[in-house]
Amino acid sequence: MPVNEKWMPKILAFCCNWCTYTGADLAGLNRMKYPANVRVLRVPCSSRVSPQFVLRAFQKGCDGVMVCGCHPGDCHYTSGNYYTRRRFMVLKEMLEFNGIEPERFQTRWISGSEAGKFRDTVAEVSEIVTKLGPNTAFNERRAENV
Amino acid sequence: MSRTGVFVCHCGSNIAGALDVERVAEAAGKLPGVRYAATYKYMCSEQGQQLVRDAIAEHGLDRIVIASCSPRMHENTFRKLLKDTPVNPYMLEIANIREQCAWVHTDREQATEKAIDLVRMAVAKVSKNKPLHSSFIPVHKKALVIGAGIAGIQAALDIADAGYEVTLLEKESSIGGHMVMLDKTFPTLDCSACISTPKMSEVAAHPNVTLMTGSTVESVGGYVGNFDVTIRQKAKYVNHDLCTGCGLCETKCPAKVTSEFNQQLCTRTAIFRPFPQAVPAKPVIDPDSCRKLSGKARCGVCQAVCPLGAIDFEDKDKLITDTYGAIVVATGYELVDWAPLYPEYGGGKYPDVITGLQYERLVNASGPTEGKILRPSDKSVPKEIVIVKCVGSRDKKKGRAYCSRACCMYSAKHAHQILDKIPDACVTVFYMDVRTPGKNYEEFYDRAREDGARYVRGRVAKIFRENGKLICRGEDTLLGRSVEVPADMVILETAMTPAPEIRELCARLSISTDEYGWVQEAHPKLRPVETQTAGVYLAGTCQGPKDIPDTVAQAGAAAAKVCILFSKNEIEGSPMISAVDENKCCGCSACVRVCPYRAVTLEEIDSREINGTVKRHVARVNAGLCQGCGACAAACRTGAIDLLGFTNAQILKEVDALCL
Amino acid sequence: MAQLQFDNSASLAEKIAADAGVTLSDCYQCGKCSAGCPMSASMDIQPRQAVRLLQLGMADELVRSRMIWLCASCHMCVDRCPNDVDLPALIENARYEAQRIKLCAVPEVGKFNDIFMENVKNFGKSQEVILEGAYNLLSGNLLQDMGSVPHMLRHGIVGPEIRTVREREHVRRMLTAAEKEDEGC
Amino acid sequence: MLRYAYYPGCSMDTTGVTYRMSIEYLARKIGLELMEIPDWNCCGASSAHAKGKWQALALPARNLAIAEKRLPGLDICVPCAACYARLLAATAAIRESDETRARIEEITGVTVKAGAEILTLMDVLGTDEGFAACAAAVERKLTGLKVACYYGCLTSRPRAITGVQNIESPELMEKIVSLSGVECVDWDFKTECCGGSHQVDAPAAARPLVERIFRNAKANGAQAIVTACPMCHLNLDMREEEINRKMGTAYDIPVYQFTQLLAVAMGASAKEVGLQKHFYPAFKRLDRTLRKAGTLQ
Repeated sequence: MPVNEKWMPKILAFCCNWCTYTGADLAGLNRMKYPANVRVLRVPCSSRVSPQFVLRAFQKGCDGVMVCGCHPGDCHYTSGNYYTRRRFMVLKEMLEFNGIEPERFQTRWISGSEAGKFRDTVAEVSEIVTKLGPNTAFNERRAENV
Repeated sequence: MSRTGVFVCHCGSNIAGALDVERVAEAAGKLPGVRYAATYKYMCSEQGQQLVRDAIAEHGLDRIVIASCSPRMHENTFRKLLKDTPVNPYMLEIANIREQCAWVHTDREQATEKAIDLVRMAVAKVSKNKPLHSSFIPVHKKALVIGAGIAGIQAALDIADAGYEVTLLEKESSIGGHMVMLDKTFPTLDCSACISTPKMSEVAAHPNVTLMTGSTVESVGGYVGNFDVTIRQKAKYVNHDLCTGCGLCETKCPAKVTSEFNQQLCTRTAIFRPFPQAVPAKPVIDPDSCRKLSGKARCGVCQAVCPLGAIDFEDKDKLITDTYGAIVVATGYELVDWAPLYPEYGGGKYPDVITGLQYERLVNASGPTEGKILRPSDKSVPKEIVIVKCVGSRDKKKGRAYCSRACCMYSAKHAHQILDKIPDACVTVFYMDVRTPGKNYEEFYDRAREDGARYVRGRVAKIFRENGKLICRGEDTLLGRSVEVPADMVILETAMTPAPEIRELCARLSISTDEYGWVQEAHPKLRPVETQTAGVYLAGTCQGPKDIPDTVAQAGAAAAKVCILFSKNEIEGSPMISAVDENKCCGCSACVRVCPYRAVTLEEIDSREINGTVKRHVARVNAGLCQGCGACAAACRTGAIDLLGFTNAQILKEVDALCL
Repeated sequence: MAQLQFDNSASLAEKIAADAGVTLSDCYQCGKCSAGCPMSASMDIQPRQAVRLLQLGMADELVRSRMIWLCASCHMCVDRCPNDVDLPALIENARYEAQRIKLCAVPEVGKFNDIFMENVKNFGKSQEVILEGAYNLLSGNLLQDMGSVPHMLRHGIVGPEIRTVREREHVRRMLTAAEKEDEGC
Repeated sequence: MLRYAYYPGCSMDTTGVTYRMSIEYLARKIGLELMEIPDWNCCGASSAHAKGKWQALALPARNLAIAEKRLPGLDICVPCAACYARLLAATAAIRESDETRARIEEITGVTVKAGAEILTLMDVLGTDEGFAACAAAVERKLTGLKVACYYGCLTSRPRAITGVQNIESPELMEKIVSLSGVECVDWDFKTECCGGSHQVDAPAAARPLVERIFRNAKANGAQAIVTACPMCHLNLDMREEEINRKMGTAYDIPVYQFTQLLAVAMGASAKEVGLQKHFYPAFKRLDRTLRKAGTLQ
């Protein structure tokens, strides 16, 4: 995929079913508009997302990955997002170590009623990733073409 | 090789209007493993579901992908559909191409591209789905109702009348909550005690109800159908089995403390019943104000005079643990502490500036003034009275933007009562809006004006005392002029706020509250009496400000929900729980540590190895306790424990599919 | 009297609100500002009505009113407003708009401010005696507060002495530049 | 160390002369160093911000700039409430946005960072150190004199920039002036406006404000009113007789600056605090209080 002028980043968002996914649905109900380059992958809790999935996404060519869950303290499973917070603090350093710009990976807390925050977060992250350009550091497929 | 069917829904024009559904179906048709792809105007309709049944039969499909609205809407609908087909209900994936695609993107081309991606992810994931079968959880048919105001009482009565056991908790020493403090209730003006005390005695005498006053929830474990709850019952220092409620001790007790029930308008003794019609009608000793228990003096008068020896100073708090199938939260409200918020209304230094509840105690026959409206400062009959509405409500600056809903009506009631009881009284009501959203409410407001209440539209800016009068400064915005109204007494209709310890209780029940502390209902319109935690229900003002009619209606609804739960001996647990592949498990117990529900334990097993059988530890999941969060699956280094329905394989497939 | 028309000066209303950093829709017309305003009794329109005029795009009527000149900017209204509407800022900006079209419905206040600023421009400091004297002359109430002049002279409260700022030229330049800046936006 | 940059304001040498005399006496007594900002200019009071936003910011900004250069690291003590409000507003505007700061520097031609804190004299004497110094310097008590502490509006409002918590009935002046032994009455017009410059340019509209303040003070048993601002003091002291004459009231409430009472309690004579300069006779009431308390000098 050569980089054309209207290049659209491909961003994967792991969203917890109880909070962020609900917030995303609410954004739809309110007909809010946000960039179309984010694909949501539903998980029961943000603590279900293993660092392996994030690395796999970058390896397979994603330009940005988000892990979104409930605000700490509001987790439907009481403590899930505490593990999320700790796991992905460590992962950010590892991504940097691997030469991936850490800004490509974002963790955000969005509750079921924060439809506006979901829209703004998607817009913000897609802008960040668009500025960073395609993820060339760590992906097989793009390496072959370039 | 999987034989997948993909069904793309138009959803009328909701989806078809924003993206090219035909192209999505066509692209889906070319995906590996897809045997059949079609679109239909309304997949969730009867005909849409029939289309799926026919396609399964005709093409021998074993996996289904529906590209439609959010799975949170119709996943269950399509699972029920698959129940009576050869396809297992969990061989199904939903692609959300409405709320998260059609409705939120304006560019038709990009939306179609995204929809195709989402379908490709769903097809990839479904290829790794496995048939799953539900496990069943026993239901303890015993309910716990927290809070014994009118909401808790009504819910407990309804559940008990349905034949189930109920434990009704109340943190105060008598049940009745705020309703029993009131004199009359709107819009019919019938006496509050006359309609609530019968219910109080009925619930106290009901064979199925165990009433526990002075009790709060210490901790909650378990899950729907099997909550194990520890209750702390405060020491009463009076043995209620011996005591007959004769009241002799109350007359002799020397300690005098302000009465919380009477809103600080009069005092009560250390050994006391909050009000004459208290249920249970037996006193308790308040350890802080009792001279003997607080160590101030030797006293012990009550013990000496008690003919039945019911006083027991050695009484201790009790911790009782029990298992409940359902919990109803009915913790009610408190009035906001207005004094620190409103220095411009005197900040509490004027005794004749009182709250609505203090007024209710004044006008109540069992109140400190036996129903005569006398102002607290000099017990004289106030002639000019000002009622100020929205004190603490609808005021972002003071921290609460919401409307407390009931004050418009009860301020009209207050105005009516004053004009009724004090012949030549002059009542001025400062209001912004008068909201009468109920049956006969508007007519009730008309009557208050006909009685002569003067309604002035404008919010009071300042109340101060000068030459014996309380001057209320407001603007009559309809007249466009500022005005000073001198008054003998001012009634502030203050905002409702949640009960003080609501946040701790919600943390224990793992249900959330909004920024003000009102308990978060599962869905404001469709599931108002349920919470996010299955088996925990809501009733009354703990969920938000409301009046008595709505509270009682909600109490009945919550009771109905409990009865629905109890109508089955066991409930179908979700099959999407963790499972352990014991060959891969090395017993490192990482999963045991992260599980919020203590659902994973290490078991010792005999494992056949090359050199004979060896004893080793492996993880084991308790199907009843596991709620399917998946924290263990992410913590497991070897992938031994995995979450069925969201296995590592499924998610990795979904990630790969996105990046083709 | 022609029928009332809304939005007869909507752009001016929006400008005043924008300059003041106020979202007009925040105000739900509860009247707490007028109620607490010490000067409301002598105002032709109430503080709340000032916001109402701006909400309805009738800024012209506000700019011509006496109210914006009688406001003592004591900030009682904004500090009690349930919606934090900065009414003093709206009134201040209404005054700026009035001055741009040479309007002052309470001429004495306009004159007082002009003399005050002239003093500051000339001497760098406000001169009470010149302010008092010039104001009486220009406002026409020649004898205002004359009764207390002997007392003030006897006790040296006012006197012939003029106190100036050494770098008053700098103050003058500064004020002229600021005036240009104020006319601009 | 009780050392502050000092911004007196234009009225300190004229209508605020009694305030200046009592502050100087007080400062000498408790070792309070007030370093006057050299060549300071007028703060613009209520006229500048009526004329234009940038005129209102330019005038105080120049004073801040001089203080930063010539008296670095010192907070600025501003006894007059109007000057305090203008310097505080300029400080807040400069700190809030760099764009504003740049335009102000362009207009005034001086660099200004607005790092210094702006304090009223009450804030200064309210600090632990200031309060202890005042307490130590008190020699005699004005016991029995009932006073109403009047703050006016600008020392507490707007709360967004003054940070005062209770804008309806602050307690700071009561705490400080009680050192002189007076009894502070609880009344309700502590922070109601006195009309400011409108007493001159809109007298008919402004006089009732002053009458309203006297009425509430009298209704709550005040024998004197205490102020902490030259403008408030002038508006109350100068208009009392005229109000009695024109509005048929009989107020007999002298008006003192809180620094005058403190100075007298620290041994100052009537002349040293300029009691004779008051418009409404102020000597008699203090004299009788001291006699009754048996501590007249």
